Formats: sequence, C-alpha cells, structure tokens
Amino acid sequence: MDGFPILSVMLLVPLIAGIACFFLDAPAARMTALVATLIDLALGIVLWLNYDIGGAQWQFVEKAPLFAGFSWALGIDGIALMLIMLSVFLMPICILAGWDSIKTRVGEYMAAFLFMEVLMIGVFAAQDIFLFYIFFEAGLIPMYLIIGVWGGANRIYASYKFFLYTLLGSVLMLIAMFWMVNEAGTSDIPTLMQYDFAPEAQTWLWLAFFASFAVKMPMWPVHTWLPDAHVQAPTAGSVILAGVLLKMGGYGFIRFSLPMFPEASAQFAWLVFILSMIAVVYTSLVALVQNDMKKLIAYSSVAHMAIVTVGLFAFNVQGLEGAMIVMLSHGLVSGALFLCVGVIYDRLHTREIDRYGGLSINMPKYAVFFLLFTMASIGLPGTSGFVGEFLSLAGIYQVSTLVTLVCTTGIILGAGYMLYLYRRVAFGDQVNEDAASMKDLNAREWAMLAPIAAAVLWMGVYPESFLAPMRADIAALDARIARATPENDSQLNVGTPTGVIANAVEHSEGGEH
Amino acid sequence: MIGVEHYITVSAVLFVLGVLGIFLNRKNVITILMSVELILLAVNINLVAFSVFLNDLVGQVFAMFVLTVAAAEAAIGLAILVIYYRKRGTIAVEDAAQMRG
Amino acid sequence: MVDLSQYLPILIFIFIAVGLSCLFVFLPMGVSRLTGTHNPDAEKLSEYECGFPAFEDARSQFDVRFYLVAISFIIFDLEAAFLFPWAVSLDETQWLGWGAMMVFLTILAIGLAYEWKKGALDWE
Amino acid sequence: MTEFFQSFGMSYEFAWFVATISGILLIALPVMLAVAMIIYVDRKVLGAIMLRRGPNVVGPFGLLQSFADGLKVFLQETIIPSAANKGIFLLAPIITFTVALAAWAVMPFDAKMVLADINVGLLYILAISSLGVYGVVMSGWASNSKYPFFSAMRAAAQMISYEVSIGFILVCVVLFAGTFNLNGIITAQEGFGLGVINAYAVHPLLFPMWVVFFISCLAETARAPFDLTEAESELVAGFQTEYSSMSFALFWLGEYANILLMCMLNAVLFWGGWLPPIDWEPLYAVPGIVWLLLKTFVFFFMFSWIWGTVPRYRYDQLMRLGWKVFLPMSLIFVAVISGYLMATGHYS
Amino acid sequence: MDLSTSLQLIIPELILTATGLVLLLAAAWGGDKPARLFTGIAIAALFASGIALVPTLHDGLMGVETNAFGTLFKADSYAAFAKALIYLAAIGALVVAPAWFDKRGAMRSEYPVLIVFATLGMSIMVSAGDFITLYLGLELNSLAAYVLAAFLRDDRRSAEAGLKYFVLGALASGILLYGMSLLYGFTGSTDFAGVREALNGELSTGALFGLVFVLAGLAFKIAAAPFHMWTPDVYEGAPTPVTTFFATAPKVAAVALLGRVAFDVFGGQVDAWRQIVIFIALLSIVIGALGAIGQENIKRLLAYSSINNVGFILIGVAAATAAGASAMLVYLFIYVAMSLGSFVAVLMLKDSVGNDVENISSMAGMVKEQPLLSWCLFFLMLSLAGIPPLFGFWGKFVVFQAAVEADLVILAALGIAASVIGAFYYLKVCKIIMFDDSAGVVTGKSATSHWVLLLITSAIISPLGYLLTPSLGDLSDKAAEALFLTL
Repeated sequence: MDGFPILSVMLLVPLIAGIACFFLDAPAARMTALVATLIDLALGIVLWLNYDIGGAQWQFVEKAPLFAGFSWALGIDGIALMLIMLSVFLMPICILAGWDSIKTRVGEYMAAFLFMEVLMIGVFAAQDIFLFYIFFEAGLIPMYLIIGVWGGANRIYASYKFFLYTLLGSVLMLIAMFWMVNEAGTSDIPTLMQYDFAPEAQTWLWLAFFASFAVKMPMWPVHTWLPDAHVQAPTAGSVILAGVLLKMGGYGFIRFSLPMFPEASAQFAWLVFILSMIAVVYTSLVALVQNDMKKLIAYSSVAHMAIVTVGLFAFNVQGLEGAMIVMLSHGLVSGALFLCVGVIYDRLHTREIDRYGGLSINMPKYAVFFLLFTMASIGLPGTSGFVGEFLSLAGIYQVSTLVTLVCTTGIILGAGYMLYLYRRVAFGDQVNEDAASMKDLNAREWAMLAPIAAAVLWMGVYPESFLAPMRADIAALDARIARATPENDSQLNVGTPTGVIANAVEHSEGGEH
Repeated sequence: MIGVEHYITVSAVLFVLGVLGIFLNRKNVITILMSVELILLAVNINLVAFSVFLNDLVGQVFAMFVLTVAAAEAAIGLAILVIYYRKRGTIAVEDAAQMRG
Repeated sequence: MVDLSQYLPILIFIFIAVGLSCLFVFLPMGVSRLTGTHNPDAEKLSEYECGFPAFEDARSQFDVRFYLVAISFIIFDLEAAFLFPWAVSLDETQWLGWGAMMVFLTILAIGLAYEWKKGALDWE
Repeated sequence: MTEFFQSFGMSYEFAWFVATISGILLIALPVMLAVAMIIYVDRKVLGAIMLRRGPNVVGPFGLLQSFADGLKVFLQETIIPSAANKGIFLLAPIITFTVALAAWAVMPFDAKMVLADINVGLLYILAISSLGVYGVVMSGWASNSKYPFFSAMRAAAQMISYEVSIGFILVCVVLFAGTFNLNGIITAQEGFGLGVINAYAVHPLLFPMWVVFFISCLAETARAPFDLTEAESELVAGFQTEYSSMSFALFWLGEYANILLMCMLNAVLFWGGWLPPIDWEPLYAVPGIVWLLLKTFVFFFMFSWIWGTVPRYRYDQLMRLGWKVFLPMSLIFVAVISGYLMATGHYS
Repeated sequence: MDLSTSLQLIIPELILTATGLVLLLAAAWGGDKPARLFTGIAIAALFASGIALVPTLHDGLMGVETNAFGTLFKADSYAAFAKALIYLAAIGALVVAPAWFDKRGAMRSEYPVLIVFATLGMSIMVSAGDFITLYLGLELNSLAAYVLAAFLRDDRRSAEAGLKYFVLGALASGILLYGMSLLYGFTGSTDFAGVREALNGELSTGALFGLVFVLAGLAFKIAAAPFHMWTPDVYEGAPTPVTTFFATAPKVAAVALLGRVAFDVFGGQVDAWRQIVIFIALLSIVIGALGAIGQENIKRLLAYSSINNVGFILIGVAAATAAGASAMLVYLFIYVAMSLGSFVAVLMLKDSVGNDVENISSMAGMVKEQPLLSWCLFFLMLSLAGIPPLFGFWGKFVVFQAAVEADLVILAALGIAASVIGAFYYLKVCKIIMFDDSAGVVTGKSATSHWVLLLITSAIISPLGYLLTPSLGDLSDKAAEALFLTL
C-alpha cells in the first residue's frame, strides 16, 4: 500500500458518485450509489487487511499542504479504522434500504448519502484538527436534507432541531480549537494529542469540546433532538444516524477530550457519570412507554451511548475497549433494528407498535432477525452487545460501584423494553388484518439484514478481531491519561497466589474408593 | 476675545440641531435636506475656526471641498426628491413607509 | 491669525443698512396709523388676481426646470469657488496648477455637455 | 479720517468709530440720493428716446420728481395681504435694500476713498450681491399670490443663471490682476492698453468678456431687455405686486442701487475705475472719484439706452443665452486666458 | 514624489475616470440603444484597472514608494486588494444589469457610467491617505450610489429607496465629517500619519469625540448596527442589480476604509476604539440575525444577512492585529462571492411571465421547477450561515481565529454562538425552497449572463473555494502587512 492514497480515494469515490447522482435519473442513481458504496467497502476491506497491527500508531498517512491555515492530512489508527469499517459496512445497506421506498428525488437522495459517507470517513480519517471540524460540521447538511426532504410528517421541525442543536454544540468547539492551535502552534492532531495544556485552560477547552460531543453523542439532557430526528428520518437516515453519526461524539471524546485534556477529563468525570446515570435510567424508562418503534429504539440508543461515556471516562483499558466495542456493536445493532422497523414500515406505513402483532406467524424469517438484534441490543452473550457492555461495566466497576450499579439497572431495563417491544410486535395475536397479511423478507431485505447479523455474531463470538487493531492505541491512550486517573472506590488488591488451585480437591494418599 | 472653544460650541450646537432635525422631523423631507446642510455647516465652522487658530490652511481647503460636495449632495438630493414627489405626490416623511419590516 | 479688523467697518455698515431698511419699512407703518391712512379691509388684504378671488393656492406645483436651474447653478457656482483661489495663486502653482485646473474644467465641461445634450438647459 | 477726528481730542478707538460711521453715512446717503436722481435720469432718457418729455413737473426740469414720489409712497398705507406670511413679507424688502447698500462698503471711489479696503473685495461684492436673490424669492413666496410667486421663481432662476458666468468673468479679470482687492485691480490697469490706456477692456481677450459681463449685468439686475420678472403684460408688477408704501419703494431703491453698483463695477473691473481713461499725467489732476462717477454714468446711460431700444427677450431665450452661450464662452475664456498668461510668462 | 510617479500609481483610477467621462458623453449622444455596448466597455475598463493592480498585489508593495501626491493617496497592496474586490463586484453588478433592466425597458446608458463613477469613488476611498481624500472618495461613491438607488424612475419603491439612502447617507457623511473636523482641530492635521502621530499618548476629549464620530460615520456606511436602519429598505427598494452592487462593492470599500482608519489613523489608540468595535460587531451579528427572522422579502432578508456578516467582519477589525486585518480581507472576498451569488440568484427568481419573485413564501418548493438554481441558492444560504464545508465557513474561520489569537476569546465565543441564531433564518430559506410543497411560482427562464455569474460564484463558495485559501491568504497577508507597516 506504499504511497497509494487509499484514504483520499475512499473519500473521492463516493464524492464523484454523489456529484454524478445529481444528474442521473432514479435507476441509474440507485445503481451508481450502490456500486460506489460497494467499492468503498472493498477499499475498506483492503484497508483493514493492510493495517499493520502492532505497527506504527498512525498508518496510511497522507499530508498535502493544500490550504492555508490547515492541511489535507489523513491517517488512521486502529480506533479510526474500526469506525471507518463500520461506516463503509453500513453504507451499502443504507443504499439498499432506500432502494424501493424512496421514490421522489432519488438522485439527490443518493447524492446526500454518498456525501454523508465522504464526511463520515473524513471525520474518522482527518489528522488535522480543522479538517476534522470541517468534516464533522459538514455532516449537518446532507443529514438536514435527508430528514427534511424524505422524512416523515413532522420532518421540518426535526430537521431544524437536529441542525441547530448540533451547530450550537460545535461552534464553541471551534473557538477552543483556535485557542489550542494558537497555543500549541500546530493543527496536527497526533501532535496535539501529546501536547500538555495548562490545567486551567484544559477546563475551558474540555467544556467547549464537551458541548459539541455531548450533543452529538447524545447525552442527557441534550439528547432531545435524537428521538425527533430518528422518528422523522427515512429508514436509511436513521440507520446512518444511529449507526455512525452518534459514534462521532464518542470518537471525539476518545480522540480529543481524553488525550488532549486528561486532567480536565478527570476533573469532569463525575459530570459525565452523573449525566450518563440519569440517561441510562431515565431514557430506559421513557423507552418503556413508547408507542412508536423508532422512538423506542432512539431512546435505547441514548441509553447505550451513556454506557459508552461511562466506559470512556473510566480511565482504564477495559472501560475504553468496552466503550469502543459498544459503539461498534451499537452501530450495527441499532442500525439493524431501524432496518427491521423499516422493513415493516415499508409494508404498513406505520411505526405504531399496536398496529402490529404476531408477526412471527406470517413473517418468521423476519422475526428471527428481529429477535437476534433484540437480543444483541439487550446484551445477550454471544452477541456483540454482551462483549461491549461487559467490558465497559468491568471498567467502570474499578472506578465506582454506584455508577456500575445504576448502569447495570439500565441494562436490565433495556432488556425490559426490548423484550416488551418484541413481544408486542412479533408475538401475541394477529389483531390487524393488514399486518397479518404482510409478506416475509424479500431478497433485498435479506441482503441488508444478513450481513449485519453475521457481523453481530462475529463480534459477539470472537471480539478479538475487532479489539486487536485497537489494542495498542487504547493502551497508548490509557498511558496518556493514566497520570490523571481520578480517585476511585475500588479496592483492588494484588492477589497472592496460593500455589494450589483454589478449587482443587486435595487427593489423600491412599484414599478409600 | 472669542476663542476657538466658542466656535466649537456653536458648531456643536448646529450639529446637534441638524441631527435632531433629521430624526425628530416628521413633516417634510425638505427640512431633512436642510438639516443635512446644517450639519455640513457645523463642520465647516469647525474646519475654518480650527484652520485659523492652528494657522494652517488645510482646514480651509477642506472646507472648500466640503462646500462643493455639499452642493453636489444637495443637487442629487433635490433630484431624488423630485422623482419621489412625482411618484408619490407628497414629500411628507411619514409617508415614506412603502417598505416595512 | 488673520487680521479681521478691516472687516469691522463692513459689519458696522451692514448694521446701519439693516437699521435704515427697518426704519424705511416700519416708520411709514407707524406714520400711516397716526395719519389715519391705515385702513385695511378684506378686499384690500386679499391677494391680487386681476380682480378675481384667487382661483387656487398660489404655491402650487411649479415647473421642475426651476429645480434644474438651481441644481446647475449650485454646481457651477461652486466651481467658480475653486477658480478664485487658483487664479490668485497661479504664480506659485505654475504649470502644474494650471494643468490640474484644466483637467478639472474639462471634467466640468463634460458634465455641462452632458447636461446640454440631455436637454436640461432647454426651456421649451 | 480717523486722524481728523482725533484732532478733536478723541481717543483713537472712538475717533475710529466716529470716522467709520461718518464714512458709512458718506457712502449710504449719497448712494440713496444718487438712486433717486438716477431714477429721474432713467425716465428722462427713456422719455427722450420715445420723443416725449419725461418727468418735468416737480421742480426745475422735474428734478425733484423722485422726491415727490418718495414722499407719496412714504405716506401710503402699508398693506400686508391676509394670506401672506407676515414676517417674511416684511423681511424681504429689508433684505433687498440692506444687501444693495452693504455691497458698497468695499467700493473704492478713489485710491484712498474706500471704507474697507479688504483683500477680497471682489469676492465680497459677488457674495453680497448674490444674497439679493433671497429678498426676491422671499417676497414672492411670502406674498402667497400667483404673480409674485411666478415672478420670484423667474427672477431667482434668471439671477442665478447669470451669476454663474459673472463668476467666471471675474476670474478672468483676477487672472490678469492677480488680486481680489478692488484697488489692486484698478491700479493693475494703469497703462494696461499699449502703455497708455487705463482699461482692461481694450485687451482682445478681455473685451469680449466685458461685453458678456455688461449683458450679464443687465440680466442680473433684471433690466430690459431681460426684465421678465416684472413683465407688466404677464406678471402685473412681478414680485412686488402685493407691496405698497415704502416696502414697495425699498425694492425700487435696492434695484437701482444694484444697477448703479453694477455700472460702477463695470468701470472698476474693465475701464480703470478711478483712473483717468488715458495714462497721461495732466488727467490725474482731476480727482479719481470724478472719473469713476463719469464712467459709471456712461454705463448707466447705456443701461437706459438699451431699455429704450431693445425689445424684451423671451424667457427661454434668456436662459439659453445664459447657459448655452455665456457659460461655455466664459468657461473657455478662463482656460484660454489663463493659458495665455502662463505662456506669456505673466506669472514667472 | 514627482508627478509622473504619482500618475503611475493611480493608473487604475485614471482608467476609470477616463472611461466614466467618455461613457458619459457617449451616453448623452448615443442614447440608450447601445447601453449593452457601454456596459461592455465599462466591464473592460474595470478589468483593465484590475490588471493594473496585479503588480502591486503580487509584490505586496507598501510604504513610501506607494504614496502618490505626497501622502494623499496610498496605492499600497492593501488598497490594491480591496480595489480588486471592488472591481470584481462592480463587474458583477454590470454583468447582471442589462438582462434585468431590459425586461422593464429601463436599461439606460447611464447605468454603467454611474457604476464606474461609484467604483472610482470607492477606489479612491480605500487608497485614502488623508481625510480629504477619504471624504472625496466616499462622496463620489455615495453620490453615484444615491442615484443608482433611485435608478428606476417609475418605481415607487426605488424612489423611496433613493430618498432613504440619500438622507441617511448624507447624515452618515455629516457625522463622519464632523468627526474629521474635530480630529483636525485637535491634532492639527488631516494627514493619516500626522493624525496618528498627534494622537500618541493621552487622548484628548476632543480627539476622542472625533474618533467616535468617525467610527460612527463609517459604521453607518458599512451598515453596522445600530446604524443599520436604512439597509433593509434600501436593499428592498433599489433595483435588484443595484442592490447586488450595494451589497458588495461599497461594503468592501467602507470596511477597507474602516480598517485603514482604525489600524492606521487610530492605530495607537486601539484601546479607545476596540470596545466600540466589539460592541458594534456583536450588536450587528445579533440584530442582523434577529431582524432577518420575520422577513418575507428575500431582498430584505439578505439585507439583514449583510448586517450580520458585517458584524463578523468587524470581529476581525476588533482583533487589531495584522492577522485580523488579513482575516477581514479574506472574509470580504468570500462575502463578495456569497453576496453576489445570492443576489444573482434573487435576480433569477422569476414567475412565468418574467416578473420578479421577491416573496420568500412564493419560492416554496422551487427545487421542482428550478433544481439548479435552488441548489445554488441552498448552498449560498448555508455558506452565508458559515456551515462547512462551504467556503463561507472559511471567512468566519479566519476572523475568529484572528480574534482568538488576539486574546478576544470571549468575543469570539459570543460571536460564534450568535452565528447560530443567524443559521436559523438561512435554514428557513433552505427549508422553503427544498422541503416545502411546490408553489409553482418560480418558473421563469433566466439570462445566460445570470447563469454564468451564479455558477462562478457557486463554484467559489463550494468546497473548491478552499483551494483558493493559500493564494488568498498570501495576498491578504501582504495587504495587511502594508496596513501595519507604520506600526
């Protein structure tokens, strides 16, 4: 891969395809978009295969001083690699999700998604802080269009809310970036990650970044845009929103807040914990009473992302790894859940839970997929959800028993609302004629759901594939923030080996049998 | 003896009168034009007085330019007013509210 | 400081002239009251319109050409204001000053030509 | 004159003040007297041209006619029309007359006979005489009557139109003289024409300017053939229609004072002022003021003569003459004269 | 400084003067028929003037050798940068005019003449090295602009716009002039360098008043709050090509002038004016944003948008550093592109019979009928809102960066937070054209010249614009350096 600018090419392919889609008619646009995203997926796989685990921290680095004030600098570490993989993996699925259901302005729709892909890859690959910001912010435009043009009845309100919340959050971050760049004299992210800002300054900078990432994440109480956006967005929009966009917040914490401001992060860890605890319990309870499937899943996303934040601010390797796995897992699972909703929405054009029921009878294949993803969302062992949540909670347990307790409650509640949802949709009597007569999955829907299911199981059974590329980076991060590790209530004792296996039965000489 | 401060005072008074004339006058656009001239007059008084007291000619040269420009301005102002009057049949200030918002 | 004492007689002159004029205007008014010739009536005090009562407001709209004349006057009269100091300082500014003024006059002449061609100077 | 009064034992300041007052009165009163007489002359000349007698009843040869007229208007009733703006109505004649008088303050009657020998005398006259238009416009406006209003508009337009070219003509003179001081202008004319004639007007470049100036003076003072402001057949008595008594008379006085001033200005600017016509020693024995008054009278006679002989212009002709003939012409002459003077080394 | 050198330095102005005068005569004799030809000539002249600026810009000329006629005129690279922008904007205003005016039968030969003279005035303004030059340039520009505002003689709104523009413009000149007269009195000089020197040290009350008045007058001219009242009315009432001009060129000139006055003349008194500028900047941002929200007329909305943008530009001024000045210039460049583009787009909003559509609600769902135009307008709006990756973001970027570097973090934070309010109404327009059901009003065809200009400006505000940043930054840095040479 020497010298081949694979990251730029990955950005370029959907960009060109996106521009082309503007001028193409509907079928051509669909095909172009699918091909482009598949090419990007292929490139992503190449990227992964060529990623040298245990090699240099930053790989596939490209630098071109194209602009004044910042440069075209790309490069990835393991964390970014995984998130890019998530993006390119979900994109073709998103394209498929809108294959039939989107009938108006198809070219523009496909273009918006392709631009979205450019920006998502860009965010994770950017090595210049301003380049990152541009990609980060630019995502607003296509998402705004996706919600506003192809969304539901209340789409305009939702699109405004989405746009303004995220914009307001991130502008303060820009000011902080200016200050940092001015202070450190560089806008290079790897350099900045090693730069020690004065602790007082860190406080402000951390808050500014927090404002942005907390909205994006989204954390309670600035999460309210998310349910609206999810509910109104078309299926693919919800998938990309839940699957990738929310991860940008977590990525921001892991890439900026933690390594750049370790002291401030430690100082504010309690804030994150409190907000996350509230989020886990509160949004889970809210999810329980939802009648709208998308809204329910949206609230569950908030709860899951809260697990991510506590994991991140646990300041230890388990927490960080757990947070990353939760993000990846949630990206797959919540995306898949939205697709599941989309599948039946396409048939009945309603998301109201009460309109369905007993779908396992007429749509057995669908019910199986739905069950798998529900279980993954709950965190059943064997699925990806279990690995992430377990690691996160293990990490946080080293910091605070209370937080762990509360978060675990959230997971129990999660099981509650997800199973409740599943029961109402898939089991029970078939009260509605039209729901009962719906057809089972078609080939396109199979093609959407099967890969995700495979990935979910893969991650649940053998998470090492995903953890391995990130391990070195997370270790480096942990080392970076170790000096600021906040006080914790865990009583870790170094075990004293007894020399005998604890549960071994002592064989008596000459025992009587 | 009359000092420069007296001139400044007079010119300040004229200036304030001119500005008030523009803002408080609700009747007639011509009055506004005259108020503008009053402001320029205040400026000229300042310039000439300073010029004399500083023993420096630049102020008077400046005053000449101001005069000229004021004349050109008045000419254009009148011309626009004529157009306006022909379209609207009035030059009352409060009628100049075709556009709002 | 410019010596302004030379202008004092002028100021006094103007005061006297104003006094004289006021005297001429107001004295006969007093005299006529004394002599009893002051005897106004409605007919006398109405404005003159060849014996008819006034048809309409005297201050009606009048020809826009008067405006044009006024506007042209302002411009050209002020141009003269530039010429005066220039005329008495040509011995200092020499050809440079002369050339500058010629440029100025040319621009002005172009303005005049434009005005002329556009018919602003016509009175038909 | 200050010294003269000081000899009576007055302090310098007081003597100066008395001297100034007397000087002013010595100008103002004769001017008023001259105006009265000049009106008489005007009528006599016109009468002669029309082959009639003119005023011949009051006094010998009717010499006192003007005074009789004055007395008459003095005793008349002052009528202020009810529709008029009273303040402005009364202010208008005051301004007209004040301005007409004040312009004389800088007029040099002889080398030393000048009240205020300021260095910008010409500018002063130009400025003060420009103010005359205010009196006219105010009277027309304040009368609130049709004829005065139209007349005032016409008069204002006419006066300012010709003032423009007058301004340029004055620049031509100043270019030659290099000063705005009227005495300076006069002395600069000494021996100007071929070393013998004390007059600017003999210069081939200045003579046309003088002609233009003279005609402009006619227009500026609304004399025939440019007397459209009071074209009797159209506008009754012009802007003075609503005036009576001395207010009416003040307009007349002011108008004639202005005419006289213009005549004198002709003499001063182009014909050597108080200098004798020929730069010949014996002629200097005659006091300067005599020469000046003689020249002034000649020009006034020309004014009257023209009144009697030339038919009235139409208004459009008047404006065309001012804007399309005189203005470009004087503009060109400024350029030509200044160029000529630069080229001939007048300023080096 | 001999005459020929001085004349060489003012070649752009000479070209414009000559062109203006010749065109004036040609307009008188040629009538209105060849108006398009005259417009073409004017464009060529502006182009030629722009070419004449290239050496100055490229070499970053500054200092004494750029002073013409003593210190009256400064043909340095700062002025050149502003001039180049002004000429470009003027060319834009000329290009769009014939098609628009022809529709109304109102294309007159005087239009290019007035634009050329206004441009000349601005050119002089930004090169001023003395208050007299400043005033003359300013007035030459303003006088032409007043006439332009009232150019549609048969339109009531145009006449009213002309009147309002005149009255408030004259007031602004008066205030500015009064300030200048005070400064002259208390410093004994009208020369920028002289005033600057005299202002060193303690600021006398009189000079402080002068400073405040000068700043207030200039704030009027750039339409910064609280001196912005005239802007919406004038922008709405003036003929749209003229509004295009008003929103771009004079803004550049006035801001550049403000920069020169603030940094050069008052460069030693930064503390005295910084608070004023900060206040005006924040107020403009907020008022520009809030005022726009309820607007129904797209031209009014853009007027408020320009007020809003001026606020951001002033943040660069408030930084009072070379970086701030450079940022201000970069912002101006981007602003010109955005403004020009938006107004051209507005020009192109026509109903089926070709009448202008100015009502925002009539633009509902126009993406159906006019997809390309709608998308351009959509991106222009978002660019004005400063949303990356559109180039409009870069303007805000450099300005805020400069502010942060100058330790004005709070100002930057407040300003950028307020920009979110602004985003709201831009989004409203976007929403109406993209999301709403089609009203089917905007169906008219547009002239090729309009399309060309729209596409050019759209290309600049697109992410492609970032490729301009190195050269733009280089030029603006040189220009800013010229401004700060005296420091």
